[in-house]
Amino acid sequence: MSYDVQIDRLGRVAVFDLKGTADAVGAWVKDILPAFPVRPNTRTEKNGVALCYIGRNHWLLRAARDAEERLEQRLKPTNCPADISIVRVSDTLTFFHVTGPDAADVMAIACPLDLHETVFPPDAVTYSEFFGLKALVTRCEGGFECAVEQSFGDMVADYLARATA
Amino acid sequence: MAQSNRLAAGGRIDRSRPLTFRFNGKPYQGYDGDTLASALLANGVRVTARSFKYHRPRGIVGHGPEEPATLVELDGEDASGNRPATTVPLREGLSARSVNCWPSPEFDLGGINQLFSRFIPAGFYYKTFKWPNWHLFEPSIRKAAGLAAAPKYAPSCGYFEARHAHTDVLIAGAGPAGLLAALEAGRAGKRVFLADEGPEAGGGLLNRNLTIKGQPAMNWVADAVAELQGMANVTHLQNATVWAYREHNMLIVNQRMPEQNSLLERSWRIRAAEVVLATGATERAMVFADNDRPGIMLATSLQAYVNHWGVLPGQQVVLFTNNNSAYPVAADLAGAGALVVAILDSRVHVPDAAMKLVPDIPVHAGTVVAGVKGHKQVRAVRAVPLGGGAGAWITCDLLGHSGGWNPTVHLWSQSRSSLKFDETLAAFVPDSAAQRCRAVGAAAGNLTLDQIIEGGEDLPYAIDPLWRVEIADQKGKAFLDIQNDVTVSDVYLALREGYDNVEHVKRYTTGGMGLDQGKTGNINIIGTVAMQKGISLQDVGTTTFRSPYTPVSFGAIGGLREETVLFPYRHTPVTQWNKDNGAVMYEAGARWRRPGYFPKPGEGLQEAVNRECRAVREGVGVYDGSPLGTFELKGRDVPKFLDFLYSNVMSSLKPGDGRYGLMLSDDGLILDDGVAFRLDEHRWLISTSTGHADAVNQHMKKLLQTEFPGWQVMITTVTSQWNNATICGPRARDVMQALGTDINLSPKAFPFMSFRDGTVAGLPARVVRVSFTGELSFEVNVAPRHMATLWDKVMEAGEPFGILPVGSEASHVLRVEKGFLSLGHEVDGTVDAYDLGMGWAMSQKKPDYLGKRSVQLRRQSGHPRRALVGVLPEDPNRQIPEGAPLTPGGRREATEGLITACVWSVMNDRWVGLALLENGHARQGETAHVRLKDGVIPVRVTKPVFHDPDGKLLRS
Amino acid sequence: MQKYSIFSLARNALSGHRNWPLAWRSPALKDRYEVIVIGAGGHGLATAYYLAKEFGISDVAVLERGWLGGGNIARNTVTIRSNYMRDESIPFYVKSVAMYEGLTQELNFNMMHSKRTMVDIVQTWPKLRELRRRQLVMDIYGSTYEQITTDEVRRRIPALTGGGPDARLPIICGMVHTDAGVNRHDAVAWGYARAADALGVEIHQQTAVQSLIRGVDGAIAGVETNRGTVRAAKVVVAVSGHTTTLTDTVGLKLPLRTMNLTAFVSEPVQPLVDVIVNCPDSGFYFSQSDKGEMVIGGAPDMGQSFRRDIKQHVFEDTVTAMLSLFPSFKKLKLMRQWGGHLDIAHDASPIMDQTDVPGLFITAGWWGGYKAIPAGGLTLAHLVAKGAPHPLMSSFTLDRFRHLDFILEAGTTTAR
Amino acid sequence: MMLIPCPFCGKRNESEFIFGGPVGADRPDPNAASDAEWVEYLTVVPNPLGPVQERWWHARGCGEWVTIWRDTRTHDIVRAPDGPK
Repeated sequence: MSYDVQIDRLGRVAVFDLKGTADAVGAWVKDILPAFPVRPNTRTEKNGVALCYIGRNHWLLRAARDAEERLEQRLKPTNCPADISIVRVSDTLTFFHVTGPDAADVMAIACPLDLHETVFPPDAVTYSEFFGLKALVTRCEGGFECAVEQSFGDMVADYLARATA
Repeated sequence: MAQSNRLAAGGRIDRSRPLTFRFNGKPYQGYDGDTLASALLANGVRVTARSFKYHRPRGIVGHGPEEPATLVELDGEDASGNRPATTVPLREGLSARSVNCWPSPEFDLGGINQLFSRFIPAGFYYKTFKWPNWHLFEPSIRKAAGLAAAPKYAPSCGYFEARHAHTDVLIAGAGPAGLLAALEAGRAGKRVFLADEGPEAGGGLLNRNLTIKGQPAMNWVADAVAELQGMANVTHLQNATVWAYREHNMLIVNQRMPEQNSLLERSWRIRAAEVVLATGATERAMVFADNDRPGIMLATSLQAYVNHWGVLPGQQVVLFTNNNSAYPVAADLAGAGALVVAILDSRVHVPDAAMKLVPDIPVHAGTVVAGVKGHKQVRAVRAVPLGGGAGAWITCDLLGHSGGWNPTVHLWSQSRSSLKFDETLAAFVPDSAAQRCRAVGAAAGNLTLDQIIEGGEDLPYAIDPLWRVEIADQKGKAFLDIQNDVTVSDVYLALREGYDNVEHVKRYTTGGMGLDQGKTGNINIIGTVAMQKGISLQDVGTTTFRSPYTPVSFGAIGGLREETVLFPYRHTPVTQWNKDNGAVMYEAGARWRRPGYFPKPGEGLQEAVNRECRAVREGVGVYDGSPLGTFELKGRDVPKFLDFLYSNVMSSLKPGDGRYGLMLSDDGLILDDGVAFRLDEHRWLISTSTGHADAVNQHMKKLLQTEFPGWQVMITTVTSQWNNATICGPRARDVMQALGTDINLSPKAFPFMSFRDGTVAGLPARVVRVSFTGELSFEVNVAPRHMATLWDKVMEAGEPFGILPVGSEASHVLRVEKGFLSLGHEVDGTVDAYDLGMGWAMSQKKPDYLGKRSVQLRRQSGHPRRALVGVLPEDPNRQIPEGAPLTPGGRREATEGLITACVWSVMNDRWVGLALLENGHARQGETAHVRLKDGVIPVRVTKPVFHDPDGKLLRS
Repeated sequence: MQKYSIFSLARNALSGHRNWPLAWRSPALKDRYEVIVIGAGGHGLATAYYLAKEFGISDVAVLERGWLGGGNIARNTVTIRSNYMRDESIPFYVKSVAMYEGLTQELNFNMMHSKRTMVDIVQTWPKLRELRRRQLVMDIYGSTYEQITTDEVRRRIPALTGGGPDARLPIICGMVHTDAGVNRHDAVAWGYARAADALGVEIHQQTAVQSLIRGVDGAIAGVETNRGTVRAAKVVVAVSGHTTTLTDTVGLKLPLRTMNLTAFVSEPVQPLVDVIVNCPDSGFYFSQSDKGEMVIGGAPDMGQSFRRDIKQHVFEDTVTAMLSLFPSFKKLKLMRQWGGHLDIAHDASPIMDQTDVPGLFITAGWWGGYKAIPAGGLTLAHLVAKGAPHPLMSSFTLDRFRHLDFILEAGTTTAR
Repeated sequence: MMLIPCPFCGKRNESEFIFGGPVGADRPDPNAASDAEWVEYLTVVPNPLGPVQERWWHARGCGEWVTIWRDTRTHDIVRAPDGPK
């Protein structure tokens, strides 16, 4: 490897798509959520559940896969009121970890974002491009986490391999 | 292999590391730190090239990217063409050839062109080669043109990379001005990106003996580089050319020889908050008769070879200048042991400061060079008083000339910032900036070191422009563009014929259109035009500076982004199963790869497709319908939104029910078709065709955010949250039973166009009764995590019923037999729902929906419409090519329709087709004619359905 | 008009080429003409030439704000072809291609027309279906289009080593359009200018039209320029991207947008590819110039633009697509790149018509208008002279928009 | 490659966006508008040598439809919307 990085393709992660105003969503499931992030493209976390503010009136709830059923029961997507939308989207995303000393170099090949820590702090999370695909980008221990549409997973794995080969 | 012209000492080369290389087959030796040019000069090689048009012998003229004369082609692993010898770093084993001559520059057969050169002035080819036609001449012209050979292979090892970067300050050029700017910004804690095209920082200081505060200037450079090295916020690259300045302060850098050995070149896309252009200045040539002879070089380049590379290219030197910069050159050459015979200065008064530098060298003021002796090597130059006269021949083996300096404004100009002509500097300099950028140092017109850095010691510039030498009896070609062989008389000819705009001159003579983009000569063309037309250079103006500043390999520009990034690919959980079972995979729209058909060993397409079709019609088949676009819509206003979005009414749907519908664009074209289901009061699920999923998503979001921001509709894309296996055929219900499900499958409890949630084969599933084949179908939707399992269980449960996987080819046949619409086939932008016999989908009840008014308007025009019909070739075994035109009587006339699809129908045991035919609805039963190149196919016009016309089966 | 030939060249050589006459005059600007043509680009000059040549109208002034031949004709990829899909389009382009082939002789100016055929590289089945459809309609109008195997494609284009069976988009086959060719764009402008001038047409450079003038009757009356008012009862707007800039001055509303299209050339190399290579599925096309440069075009930029610049990501997409099919070009070098703006109609087909302002004619919406210059000039001259559309262009009028009867061509070379 | 100001995400590369077309006239009442008015609404957009109002969809971003004013001569973005409250 000409770059000193580690590429990991994660197994399934529990992800729920939340839409509606913070008040409306909070009114339905406040108790199980971390505090709502205030700044766009940031996230908050509470006992293993991360709440990402990734669009106008749009949040992603991210947790370990084993939390999926528990969260689903609490969120009750099919019963929630008309003014909010909750959809389980765990299967729609494939997650990758790019970690190691050269992680930033590899990211610079795939992603146009300025990921300098002064601009992209630890609590940052945002959609951007990754090898030209829409991707959810955030920081993780020792590097970066990127999630792409599940059906593109093989392609991205292939490209990460090329970029670091 | 003595390096006859190598000085005993000096230069920034490593004499402990000799390198051997080959030039035009001959072996030579140089040192690490040499360029190919400096090594050739060290070895006394004078004729290094032949010119483009006249094939005149040429030598090395410059010392950097401005080099107009000597282009070489590298052999072997690093094969590449048209490289200025002055920019090729010497390596052990390097092998280079002159381009554009055969067999060698010393003896070039193309030199014959010189004999009839007078017959091929500028633009000559516009006036001849016309009869009988251009083809007769093109092959030989094409052979003669073109410099190096085209590359034959991609690099066999190593790769290119392109990456993004972001910086507060991007500085182009690491000369004194650039280093100063970098230090200032770096010390202020800004993120700095400093890129310089050379192998070593220092810019012009590398070539000259200048001092700063009494110390050698290169000491200051070393200190600056060291300090920058220590700053974490500074990225300093050498061998990195800033070649493009784009909109919004994005600049592109090409980095050669990056730290990683497997990496050939790296392309940086840099977004800079601020840009500092410290790109220096380029010395320009003097224009006089035979100014292209080998041994005639730019003055400062001579100085560079002495100081930078420890090479003295000749022994007896004459210098010709119109400004002060030749005087330090003379001093350095003399210091290196050369005999400087004379300095010919076109200025009438030479400043004392300059004279002081050369006490022992004869200086002839108000004197110009008006002729050269020597063909492959300058032997003497003719010195003539500015006003004319006999003059005298001065023997020499080297002529250094300086026509003054051009600030290197290429990037400045690329940024769309303006230039102005500065009369004192006699050069175009940066004027007002169009983006957040500024020029500093020589690039800004500060041509001497004292203007750039405090304590810098330098001569004043003091130029008195001379755009060309005009001496009545001057003989020989005076070159304005050495690379493209453009002479003063070519420009005169262009002006004489009325090509008098500088752009006309450039195009008619090709001046400035070479690889060097006329870095040393363009200004003289502009000056010549100005003098000839009696206007100022400002009014003549420059031609546009275009990227790249210097040529860049396409490999670096493409980087790692190979076609898969351009055309991503998508997999479903069944993709691997498909491949394992011999599927032929196709592109299926929206980047999905899907099985076209599943041939058995030795089986062709048609047999396989027939087998799959028969299974669906007579038994059961299954296909992976996962790629269909799927969206969940939520909110109180979804019903009215869908009523606006679709041409038919959706709001009346009851929970659990679905309806097929059409989406139109507001100008009345068909955007997509699909099915909408009402999950409950406020939750809906809509499906779109695979290929249009993204477009429909964009369309819906745009409407909601820009037209109806108040409406409460929330859209979530769930295409990849639901995969499905669609089981279709008369035995589909049996297979469902065999799979085991808690859903009551009876037609009454679970009718067509409805869905049920439950479990299938023990997996949580949503089963939908839609049909794209015309047969009883169950679309079993599960989460992708369960898809592979479901698929295996379906194949297992279906086995007793002879279930087969169905590819897109068979699906195509099945939908054609039913006359079901396919956007790619029947919808080509000319038809509407009525033409397709789907008038029922155009709601009359709704006062307004997308496309309604436009469809009405279009139909009012009374122009004949093409309608969807079925066609049966009179010969049942005659296939009709899809897309074939229908013309009246099959005659050679304007078309009246086309065949949109034609398939072998296993149910009808014949070819059947669909067509769009003018006034087709009224022509059923008639005969229409398909016109092919080799004949006419009569077809009977029918209704567009060939199987189960009443749709009993799909409802069964 | 001085006859150009090998003999005149030799004769002039003996006098040091000092006796060549002006290619065109620089006459004084009159205050009235029968017809004013705005824009000395390809279409403007051709229209002026045919007005004089075919319809005896030589009291024509061509007003050019810059230098003649400086419009899009100065910066395009000179692809001349007639492989379109619709009955409305094909015969027009067939005529234009035929006229180009005779232009060198007609104008006595070497256009260096090289009928070297175009090969479409087909990489998807829907594209093949579309091209096959074109093939049979084109045949009705005598335009050639033949399908060839992938092996044959590779035989004709040895440098095409990508697109193999394992590629993302494997090559399926090729389509050969033997009528296609390239020529020298400057020569087309200069040849028309010189010939029009010889017939009495006046070409006025550095004459910028600032606005159009309507008479009391509402009809066109002339133009305001930086050199004063010039009157004419017939004014032709042939200014590509700037059409609406001018028609806005009389409150006309046209279904036109101005977009930027870029192209680039490689360093000159020895002859390598002798056909025009078009890759509609990958989104690029190129041919090798007589000087040896690969002249490469790609997709247009998104959004309206008059900036004439390069969008790095669009450019990189084109390069990437090219390298996928021509991997050896990784070692080839980019020498020069540029952008040019052109206007595109709502349905992406051209508009040649008299507008709602009587006497005001436009030729616009040319999306790859270079190939259309001869037929465009001839048919527009017909319209201007006779007041009725030429049969070859009767579908390209504004009338089609009144009932949204679009002419939808999948015919642009860069459709991706 | 422009930098387009997304009200939610801030300035982002043009390549994250999909062009949504210039902003034309408001959609007239299809049951009231004349044929000519309807056709003009559908086919005619402002094409100025200067600032034009246009839409970009932040497709590879937060999904916002952004409406900006951009100068067609320079590509400078001369007016852009604010972010969420």
